[in-house]
Amino acid sequence: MKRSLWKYLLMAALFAAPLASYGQDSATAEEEAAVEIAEAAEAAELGEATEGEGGDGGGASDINSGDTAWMIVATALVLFMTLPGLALFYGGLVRSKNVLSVLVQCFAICGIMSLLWVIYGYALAAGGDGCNFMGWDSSFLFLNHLTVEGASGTIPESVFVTFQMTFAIITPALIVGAFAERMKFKAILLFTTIWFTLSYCPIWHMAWGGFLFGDLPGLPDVLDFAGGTVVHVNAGIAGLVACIMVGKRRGFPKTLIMPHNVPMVLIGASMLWVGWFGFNAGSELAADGVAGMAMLVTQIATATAAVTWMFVEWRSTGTPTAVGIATGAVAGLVAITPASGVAGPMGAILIGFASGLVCYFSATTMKRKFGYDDSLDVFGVHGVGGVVGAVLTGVVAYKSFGGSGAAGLEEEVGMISQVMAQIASVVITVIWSGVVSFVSLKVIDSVVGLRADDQIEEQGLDSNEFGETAYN
Amino acid sequence: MKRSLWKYLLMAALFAAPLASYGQDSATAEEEAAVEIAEAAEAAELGEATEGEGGDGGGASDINSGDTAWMIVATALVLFMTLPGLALFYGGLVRSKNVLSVLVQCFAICGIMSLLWVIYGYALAAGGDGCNFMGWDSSFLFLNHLTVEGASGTIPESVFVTFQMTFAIITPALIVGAFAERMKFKAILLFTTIWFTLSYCPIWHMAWGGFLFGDLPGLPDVLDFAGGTVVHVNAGIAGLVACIMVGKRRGFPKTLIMPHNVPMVLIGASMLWVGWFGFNAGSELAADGVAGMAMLVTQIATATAAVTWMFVEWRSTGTPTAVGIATGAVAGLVAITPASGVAGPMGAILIGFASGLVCYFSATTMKRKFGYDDSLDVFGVHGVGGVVGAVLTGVVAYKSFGGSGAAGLEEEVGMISQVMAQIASVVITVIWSGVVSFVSLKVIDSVVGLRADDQIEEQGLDSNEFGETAYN
Amino acid sequence: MKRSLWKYLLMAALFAAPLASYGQDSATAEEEAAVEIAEAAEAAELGEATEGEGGDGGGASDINSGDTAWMIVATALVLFMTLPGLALFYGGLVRSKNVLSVLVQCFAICGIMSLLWVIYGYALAAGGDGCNFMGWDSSFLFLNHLTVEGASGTIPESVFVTFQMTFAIITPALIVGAFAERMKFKAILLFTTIWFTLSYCPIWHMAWGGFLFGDLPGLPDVLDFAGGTVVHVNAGIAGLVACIMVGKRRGFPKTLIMPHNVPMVLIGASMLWVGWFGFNAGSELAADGVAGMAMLVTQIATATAAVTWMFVEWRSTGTPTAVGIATGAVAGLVAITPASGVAGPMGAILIGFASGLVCYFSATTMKRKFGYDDSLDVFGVHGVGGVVGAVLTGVVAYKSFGGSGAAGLEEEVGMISQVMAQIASVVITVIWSGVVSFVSLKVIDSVVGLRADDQIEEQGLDSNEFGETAYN
Amino acid sequence: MKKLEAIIKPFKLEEVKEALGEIGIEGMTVSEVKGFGRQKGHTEIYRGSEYTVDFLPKIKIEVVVADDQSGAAVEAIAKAAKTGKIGDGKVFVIPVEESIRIRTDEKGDEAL
Amino acid sequence: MKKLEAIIKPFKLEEVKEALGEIGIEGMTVSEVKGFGRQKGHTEIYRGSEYTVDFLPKIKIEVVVADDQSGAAVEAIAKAAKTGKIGDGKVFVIPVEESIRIRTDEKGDEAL
Amino acid sequence: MKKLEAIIKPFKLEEVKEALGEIGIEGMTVSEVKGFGRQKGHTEIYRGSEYTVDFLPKIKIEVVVADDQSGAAVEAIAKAAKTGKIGDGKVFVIPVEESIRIRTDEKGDEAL
Ligand SMILES: Nc1ncnc2c1ncn2[C@@H]1O[C@H](COP(=O)(O)OP(=O)(O)O)[C@@H](O)[C@H]1O
Ligand SMILES: Nc1ncnc2c1ncn2[C@@H]1O[C@H](COP(=O)(O)OP(=O)(O)O)[C@@H](O)[C@H]1O
Ligand SMILES: Nc1ncnc2c1ncn2[C@@H]1O[C@H](COP(=O)(O)OP(=O)(O)O)[C@@H](O)[C@H]1O
Repeated sequence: MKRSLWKYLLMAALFAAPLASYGQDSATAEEEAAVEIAEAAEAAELGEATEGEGGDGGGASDINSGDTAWMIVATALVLFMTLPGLALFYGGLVRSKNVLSVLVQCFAICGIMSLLWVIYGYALAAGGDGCNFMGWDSSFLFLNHLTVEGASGTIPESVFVTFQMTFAIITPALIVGAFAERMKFKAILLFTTIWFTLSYCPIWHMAWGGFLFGDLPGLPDVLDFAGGTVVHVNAGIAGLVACIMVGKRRGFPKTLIMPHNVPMVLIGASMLWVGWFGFNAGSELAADGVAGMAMLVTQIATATAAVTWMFVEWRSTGTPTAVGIATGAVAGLVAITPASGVAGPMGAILIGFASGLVCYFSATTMKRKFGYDDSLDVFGVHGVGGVVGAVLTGVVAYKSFGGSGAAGLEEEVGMISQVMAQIASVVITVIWSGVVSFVSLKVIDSVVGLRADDQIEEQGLDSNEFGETAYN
Repeated sequence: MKRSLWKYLLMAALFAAPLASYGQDSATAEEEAAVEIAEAAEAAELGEATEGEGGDGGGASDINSGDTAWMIVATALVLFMTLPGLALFYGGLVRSKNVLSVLVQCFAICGIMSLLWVIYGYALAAGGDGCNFMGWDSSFLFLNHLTVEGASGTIPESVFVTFQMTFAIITPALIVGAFAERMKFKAILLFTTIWFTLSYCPIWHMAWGGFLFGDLPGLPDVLDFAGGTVVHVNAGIAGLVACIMVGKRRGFPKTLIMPHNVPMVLIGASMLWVGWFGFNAGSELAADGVAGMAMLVTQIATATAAVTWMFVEWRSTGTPTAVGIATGAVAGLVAITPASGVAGPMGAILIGFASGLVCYFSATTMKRKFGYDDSLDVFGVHGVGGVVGAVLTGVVAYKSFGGSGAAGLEEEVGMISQVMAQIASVVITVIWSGVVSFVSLKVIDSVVGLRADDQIEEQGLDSNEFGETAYN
Repeated sequence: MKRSLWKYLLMAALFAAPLASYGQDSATAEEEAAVEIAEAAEAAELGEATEGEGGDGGGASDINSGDTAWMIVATALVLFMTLPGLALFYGGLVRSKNVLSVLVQCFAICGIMSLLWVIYGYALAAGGDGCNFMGWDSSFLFLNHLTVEGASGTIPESVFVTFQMTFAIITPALIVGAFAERMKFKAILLFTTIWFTLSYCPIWHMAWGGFLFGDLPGLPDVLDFAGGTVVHVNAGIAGLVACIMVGKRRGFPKTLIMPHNVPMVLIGASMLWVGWFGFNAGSELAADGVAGMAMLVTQIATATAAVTWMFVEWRSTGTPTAVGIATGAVAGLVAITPASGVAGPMGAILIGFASGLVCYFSATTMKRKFGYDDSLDVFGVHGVGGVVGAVLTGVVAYKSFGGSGAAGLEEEVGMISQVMAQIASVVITVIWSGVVSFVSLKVIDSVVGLRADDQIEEQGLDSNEFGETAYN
Repeated sequence: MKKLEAIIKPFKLEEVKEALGEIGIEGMTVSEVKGFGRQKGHTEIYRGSEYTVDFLPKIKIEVVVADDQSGAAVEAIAKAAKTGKIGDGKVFVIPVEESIRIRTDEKGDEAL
Repeated sequence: MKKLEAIIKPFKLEEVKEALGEIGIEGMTVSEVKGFGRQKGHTEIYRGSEYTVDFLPKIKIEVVVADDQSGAAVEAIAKAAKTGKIGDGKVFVIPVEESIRIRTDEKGDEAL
Repeated sequence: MKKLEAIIKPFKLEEVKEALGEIGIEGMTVSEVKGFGRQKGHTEIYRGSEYTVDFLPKIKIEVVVADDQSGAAVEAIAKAAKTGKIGDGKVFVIPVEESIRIRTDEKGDEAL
């Protein structure tokens, strides 16, 4: 009974509504041709709203081959972050009896989010017919409006859609680290589907659609170049809520739960690092000086955070560790994300140093103190690092703090207001994502249950939920 | 006796003929300068024949930096598919005693095919002086005609040559999965060398040289954007013939032969996925809207096939598996390949769904039923997926099936004829590759033997043929 | 006492001097704005000096999106070579008790060199106010001069700086292979810091700054397109000196020290191969015909060297090996590096063949004969391969040897003089790097000691110096 | 002296070690083994076929004790390792004629 | 009771298990070991030098049987594991004083 | 016959093997085990916390010898494996009732 119920829910969520509207659309496909072009243009604007460069959009003649070349590659890089980057980073951190569960979760999320983005996600996020909180555009369903010629700024809209699809993949995938080694696969698929729909798409719309975060009463536009709020704070909070609701792993924290394959963790971290160039420099949507500077500050902040974590750990425990330096690097990558389009080298050092220090504290002392089992430190690194980055973006954007000047108007806006805007965006994201996570997990728990059986957890998810063992 | 014979054969094949003509060429190097430019232009046209965009080719002034940037990266991505992508995908699927054999086979094929492509492969494939079945251009031997300025369309010809070299590497490398864990290394090198020469180059010429597949009596031009016939059907059939002729692994199918390292399989599959953007979107040879759409549909079809495989397996065996979802993704990548330049999002969903379903059936039920030991499912995924993709390309290219319109003339051609053309190209490829594989394996068997000794197979190829064990 | 001393030294080296000048700079930040633009232009010229294409540099209007797209990606590719490429290549070659030590060393070097390059490295290397041996430009400290608009040739200067940063990372990281499994982490950090400052930056300046190597009395300009002297000879000699001074691993050569994970070695080698396209073709700093040809010859030389090594090993020991073919590929990559911008396909085959052969000899017979423990063959492959490549560059640049003609003036310069210039640059690098390495290691030895305790070496560096074991 | 060989479920190792520690036994040698018995392994899926993996991962503890400790030790192990479910494992008692501590050349019960 | 320790070639495990099953023995414990003996290992190549790896991977089967089954079990193992080529391995028979089934506290032959 | 079970430090394996070879013993079976005892393991750091890993990697050598060789073999092992530092390990001597060489069906001392 329980089993069949979730199936219907899932299928309904996935297909029913959008299919309905698809039928409708195709009936009037011809008449919409003209509208589509206009909407492509609109999407282009949306995509660039936070970068402050209006494009007149639309015609194929505006497509720049250099920008397109870069953005195709940036898309590949961001996909590479999830598969295999994040999958390996997480896979190495769990015990060998659960490594496949994490890998399959990443793969399945990649597949499902890609489809959801195509079917209705792009409409919910980028559609201009919604409100300040959620977008809509029925012609975007199934990407029915896309043409080979349609442009988004200086790149084909197909590239913009795919680039953003890779963000829609990695964000839910990040969350699985929080409840690794114990949550039911079914429940994970349901949760990420609902959370994607009700938290990822709306926050995308608020931040990058140019809606709520560009329209906060009495505050300047929020700066979130590559996803501090949309991606990291959003996923980090979902992870925190989920890991508390799912509960601790058996034995945690008494039993030592060590990473089963540390080299795998470091391969994964390295791929995240390299792929993040696509994430941050790609968020410029062009191959220009801002993209170049975004790459440079990404590298600097990451290096600083990794080195900071290493020395802090060395000092406080007596040795640096491999997992530590890799986690430090990820903390730096997370924190520089919202600032990458506006910071300069000095700002990157500041953000890298702050995030290395603060995330070290949050993933060690703080987690120990509160006792939640955020297994792979989704909240400790992405949540906390995301907050550090989002807030400091309001500081390092200023030329006096080495800001690259790319933020545009910022000199007219006082730093206090800018920081207030940043904080407001964080608070909104925390509440929004927290509530969506809490409610959806409650519902899923009552329908299919959140946790794998004790016996299954003991023996490992791999051999039970996935019919395989990793190493034979 | 046997041993020395093969050496002479190999050396003759590799060096004698082309060296002879090289000597000749260099004697007249000066006079040919002018001719070379013309031929570069010709090559450019060849490269684009199936994309339907005439270029007037030639002069360095036509080189577009954006297109060049993209194509250099696309080349790197396709190389990345083989090394380490395919090597890991295959390496993880075999037993630990044979993992090095697979890795060395991939490396060696990469090295040898690169050289053969330089020495005579490009001449056989892209040369315009041959017939409808096989190309020739003696100035292309040793790439003697290449200059820094020479262009192929809007990119340097050197980039086009290297991009195509990476296809000439991965195609023979794909085949080794069919006879993994038992075939002699020598025999593999001989087989892939002969097959490259007599099957890969000719089919390339027919399909992408604009010859036979653009000249089928009474049928429209075959659509094969990125290599459904040239790469996947071609390799898949070679794999089927070879795995039957080499015979089953000892113990197959009675003994359970499990993948020794499933995470390695998933890393490899992920790299194939990411690298495939270079394969498909790169086949446009430019950074434009068609490339962007090719990337998008590649992502959609792959996601659909992976999810389809997962749910089908879940339903039929009770659990999804990691190897399953990864194989599903590869099936989707294979099937969308020929269609990637012409399909739209809906067509990609269709192709992804069909390939996930059909390849699941061919790699499980069908293989079990017929009892051949296609060890890593080269035929089951590349052969069958390639056929599914090649045929459906004739459907999804149509706007009524969501086609992007990039196929150009297709509205004038009826879908039935187009599908017939697609089927004809598949049939020709199947027969051609099948016959070449069969005859060359017969010859190699009589000269050096195809199979490793029983004792060696039992102990593992690694410690016997390669003097190493993988894990120490 | 010893312990605190090194800390002060390190801190002084890292921060004191540059911080001082930073304070100074920022005081006069405003007035320097104009100067910065000029200097960006100058840097641009420096960056291109060896490629023989003057650019008038400077204004943002010169930024080409295609070139920028390619160079951002090339930067990512070169970073990818170190993390995870080199880390895996080296990590797989050591024993399982030391794999984390190698990985952390690579990560830490990546972090620290990134910061040093930002703080003062770029000033020492690319600054125009120094002498023939060492650069200087106080406005470059902390990259204080960088702007979003500043260009270096046709790309943003930020991209040029980051691209070069990745070279400054990989070069010291290469060295760690020579003294793997026994040198103290502290000593490694100190050594690479000093060596970077006193050997890497100066040789960069001599070769690519257009100074000493463009100003050798009576000799033509040295050709070093992508770093034969700067990177490979430089690191190779440092490795040789260090491995001798640190001493052999316990048990070497009596005990068999086998690679603990050969597939990891091959993944790493594959990533080096793919990433090297960024290294070599990226060194053109543009997406054009020279970059394309550089990619092609890189692929050809690597393939040739890998195949050469395989056949030589096969012949001399009876089997090819996986580690062998991978090492052969790296030898080819190393050797083609200085020639990649000037060689043609035939030259690439020559260099690939020579390096495969010579490096096989140096990593086997020669190392055995002299008895030093160059553990992962840094000298045997990078040092020797670098010399082979640097010298042969003076040959293959000539059109009669298939040179692509990109070297420009070479027809006016006799081959003998060009080869003499190449040899001179090698000799200078060998002496310079050798002396810096020797002296700095002597100093470090007396301050913190070079070698881990016997007990620690026996149990493995991982569990002692890094508080973790790799596999749990 | 006796050597006790206990085959137990992997996650019980900690508890067994503690139980032995309580009766004063600190030295032991542990290895990973595969157990075949009444308890059946999990099902693996490969290419759509299901296979039963018939072994289960188990832990073997070897501990040599003085004759008079043997009974207590067996009991401690059995108590700590028990879950009551199939597959809990066995303890075997094997005679030992001599023990030597390599470091000191101590012999017999001294060496344990 | 006796404990039989058989060192066999890895690929013979399946057959030995079947042979024991035929005489009613289902419980056993298996581990991976390295064998040194007359049979020599393979040659490894590293950096152009050849090294002989002197151990060979072997499987150790431990099975405790009632005294009266011991002969039949030894025979079954020896027959199933035989290839006639060097390196086939050994069976050792070791006395066992007591066996306990942890789950039920059964003792002696009952516990097997 | 006796079975000697030696638990030694991993890096001593080579020396022990040589020592046994010198008194004519070539056959033996070796496995990797985890040792618990007085010697304590290293400290691992994870997320800023230190944990003591209480086991140490050890090597177990099993060698069956004729009764009259037993003394010499124990001595050879103990001498070769000794470093004098804590954790050197133990040798246990266990009676063996029968040995069979699978290849030839030889029994007793012949089979060793
Ligand atoms: N006769 C035997 N000899 C050696 N080991 C045995 C024997 N019988 C069982 N074992 C070991 O004990 C484990 C548990 O036995 P099993 O029959 O599954 O359950 P139970 O312990 O509840 O009787 C097996 O997995 C195997 O390792
Ligand atoms: N004296 C011994 N004690 C313990 N194990 C032995 C002994 N002799 C041989 N073995 C084990 O038996 C295996 C086979 O022995 P070997 O001498 O190679 O061939 P065979 O079994 O044909 O005599 C060895 O690899 C080793 O594991
Ligand atoms: N009572 C015992 N039974 C079985 N093995 C033991 C016993 N005591 C010690 N060992 C083994 O011997 C190893 C060394 O013992 P330990 O007490 O650390 O030092 P020492 O050998 O110097 O006394 C341990 O790691 C363990 O493997």
